[in-house]
Amino acid sequence: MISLHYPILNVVVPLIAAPLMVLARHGGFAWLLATVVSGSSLAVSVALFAEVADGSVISYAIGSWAPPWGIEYRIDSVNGFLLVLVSLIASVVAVYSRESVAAEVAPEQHYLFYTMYVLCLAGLLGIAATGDGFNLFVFLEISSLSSYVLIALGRDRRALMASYQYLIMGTIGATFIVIGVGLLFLMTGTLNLADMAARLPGISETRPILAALAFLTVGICLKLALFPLHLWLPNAYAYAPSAVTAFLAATATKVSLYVLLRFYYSVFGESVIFAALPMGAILLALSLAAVFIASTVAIFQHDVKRLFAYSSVAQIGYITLGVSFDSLTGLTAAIVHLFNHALTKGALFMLLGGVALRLGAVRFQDIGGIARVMPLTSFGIVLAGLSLIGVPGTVGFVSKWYLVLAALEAGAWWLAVLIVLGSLLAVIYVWRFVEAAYFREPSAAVARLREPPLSMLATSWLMVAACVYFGLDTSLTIGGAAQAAAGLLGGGR
Amino acid sequence: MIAVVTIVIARQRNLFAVVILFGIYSFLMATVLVALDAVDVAMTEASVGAGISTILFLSALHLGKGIEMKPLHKPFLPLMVALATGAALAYGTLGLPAFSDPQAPIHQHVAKRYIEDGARETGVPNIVTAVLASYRGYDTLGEVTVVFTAGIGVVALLRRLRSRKRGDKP
Amino acid sequence: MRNYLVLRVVAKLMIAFMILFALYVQFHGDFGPGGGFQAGVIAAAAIVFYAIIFGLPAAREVVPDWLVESMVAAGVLLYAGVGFAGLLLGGNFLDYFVLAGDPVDGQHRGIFWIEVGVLITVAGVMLKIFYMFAGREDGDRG
Amino acid sequence: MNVAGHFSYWVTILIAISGLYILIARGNLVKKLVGLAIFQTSVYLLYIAPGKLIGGTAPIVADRFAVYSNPLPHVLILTAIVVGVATLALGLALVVRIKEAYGSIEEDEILEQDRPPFDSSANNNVSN
Repeated sequence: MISLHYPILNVVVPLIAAPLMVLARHGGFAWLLATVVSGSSLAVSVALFAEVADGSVISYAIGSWAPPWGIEYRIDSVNGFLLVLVSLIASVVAVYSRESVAAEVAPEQHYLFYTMYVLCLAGLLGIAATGDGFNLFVFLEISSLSSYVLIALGRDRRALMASYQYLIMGTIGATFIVIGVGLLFLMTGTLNLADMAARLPGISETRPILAALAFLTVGICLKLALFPLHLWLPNAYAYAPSAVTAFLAATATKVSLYVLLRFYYSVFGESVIFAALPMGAILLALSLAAVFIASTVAIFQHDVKRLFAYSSVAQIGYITLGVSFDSLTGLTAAIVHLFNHALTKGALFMLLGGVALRLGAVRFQDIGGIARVMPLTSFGIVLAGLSLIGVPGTVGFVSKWYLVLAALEAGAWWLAVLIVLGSLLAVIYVWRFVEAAYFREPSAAVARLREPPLSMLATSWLMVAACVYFGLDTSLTIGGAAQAAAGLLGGGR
Repeated sequence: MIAVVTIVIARQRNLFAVVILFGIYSFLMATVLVALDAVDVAMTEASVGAGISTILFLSALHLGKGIEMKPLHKPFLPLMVALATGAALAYGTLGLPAFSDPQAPIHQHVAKRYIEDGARETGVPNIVTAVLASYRGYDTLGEVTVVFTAGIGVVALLRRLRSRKRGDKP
Repeated sequence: MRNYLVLRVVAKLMIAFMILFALYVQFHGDFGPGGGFQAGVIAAAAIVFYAIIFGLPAAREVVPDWLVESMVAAGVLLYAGVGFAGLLLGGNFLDYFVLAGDPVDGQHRGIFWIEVGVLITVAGVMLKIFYMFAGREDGDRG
Repeated sequence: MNVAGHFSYWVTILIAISGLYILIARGNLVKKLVGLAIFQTSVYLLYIAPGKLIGGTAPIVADRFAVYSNPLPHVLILTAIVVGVATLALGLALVVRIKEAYGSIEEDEILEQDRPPFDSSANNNVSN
């Protein structure tokens, strides 16, 4: 019986964990609760995904008001996949965060940190699960507000400015999304996304709808940090506490991407986006710009965390590149890369968090020779770096392979070449780490270091292992992504 | 009137005046909302915009210089961005149904049931309350959570500072 | 400002009325404009008013920090609790129909309690934010 | 295209433009937040104005009235206002902390302070 209520429990359980933490005011308890709650969300998400993996749809009417009058949770193969991803990362990072947060956040703030952490999780899961346009905005704000706070809890004072900039950009983005949803609402009279989609044909090329599309695209792209709108991301990632960087890098932008896909394919419909408008070409241009410019900027960074933050902007470019093909293969590639990049970046930032824990900073000038004293951490970073490049045997290869396939399918061999060239830039920035870690003499400060605590190392390596495992056994990820892509293209809603 | 105040805010560099003007702006907005029959919203806007926001701004201003520096960068690019947004909005809104058109989709679809059956189904004559608390009650739970997040977030941001002051400052 | 007798007496009266007005807005929300959020703001404003007249420490004695922080959490819990009550009684989450024998009564009951939840959290948060900001200013002055 | 019938939208657009302009063009962190708040209020009008029916009354059911303005936008905007003020509170708390850490609430001064000797990419311009 209770399985009927999984869609809502998935979101509400982390949500009520937050006030409980505030009442308890105890850091250790809060950590335990955060871990348990993330784990339970993972279990529920897996159960949900198992149910919808065959292409069926679960609809849950909150308050027993039938949609479109009430708010509906709607799980299909696309967001089922995403729910698993988000809760998986959340669980791993929750275990990881204990030592990391203990070192980076003042003790009396621990319970506040975990309160924000579960709220952010609840927000992200809520965005993924909801079938209502305005409810999406509300949960977007829950996750955004909590992530602003999480970022501002970083040790460096620049974290404050980074958080402020993210707040401004994020709120502009959210307001744009509200304007977009509002225009859709004014034209259709409904807020339910599925209902909206049913009422759009016939008016889909009127001016308000096109304007709504523009506002939604810009707003969501601000949130997902697509190239010209990415300015908030590098600082936010670089100065946030390590656990936060790992969590947000692996989930927040991915959820925004899902929102983009949801609006594009499930609400507006393929034909409006790609046939009536040159969205494909725009996305293509921006994606390529993201890949090349952000990768190049990454190469010149002094701080390893910032380097990989810029690399995130570039990798987001690959994902949107997959979307821009508007083909089954392209969309599959995008969704696979969404999953794979989450694993890779999660692993990377978790390992860097280990370095930061021991060393205090991760600037290139400080980490010379670190491989001698932290061999496991360094090797993990190299493996994850290989995945960023797309070396066979890692998840990165799988997604690049599908991207190249999609490019060739579209008859654009030059794009395939560009994708490979983009990977070469990744070789350069990953090499910078290898050079510093393996080929420099350790300084006195570095020589005294040890590996990070077991809980951090083990969870980080779990992610690295996942990067390799899913690189070798692709049945699960490709299968899930292909199902999701087919669902989107088939007008899943 | 609102437009005039907005433009004055944009030109004014004394932050104190800006904040007070913002309060006035909120009150004007509230009157407009009453004229548009949105009494619940007007009440909230008056208490939030003119009340809470102004108090918050004033508390924050206590620390600042009060006078804004002349902006260093050229205002050309921001103006273009703002105008582009406005143009997109204008483009979109021109296709919308005209003001007070009872045939517009928003009056015909979901809202119709709220007005016709809301009071009977929920036993609450104020339909805004009925929709807010029942039909879309989950949004309101989300809204309360947002408020909660902000409250705890402010605690997290401002409390830490005190412990720092006492202890480990270099 | 602490020595003006008239001010203090009037203020006390005013505060009583403000709390009363908050309750009116809260419970009249079914029939006229108003509801948990507005009532929460007004109730918080009453305490803020008290703090301005009698000083922040006095207000903190009347409504201590731990109480405010608990209020912040309790409201959300109450709201979600109503949701879970619907769940336990065999409905969906936030299902008010099952809260009482008659569906309309159930709706009434549900709306009443969630509005109380909103009131508690909003009043708590507004007060907490005021305390945090005002507390800092005091610190600055010495 | 009925221009007069869209008067409320013109006001909305004007507010949106000025809000966004204040938000982006100004370097003062507090003023940016004022701009943000104004930008958000434009959305309130965008939602609520079309819900008005001339001759209608506030959506509180009573026997005397037959036509009511649309309640749904009101509900949405109530939520939006609350979210807006929550964001504002958080933003101001950040400003207070920034002021503490940097001694300034001007964006340019703050970015200037952080530039040397750390790194030079605060504005995404790679200078080395």
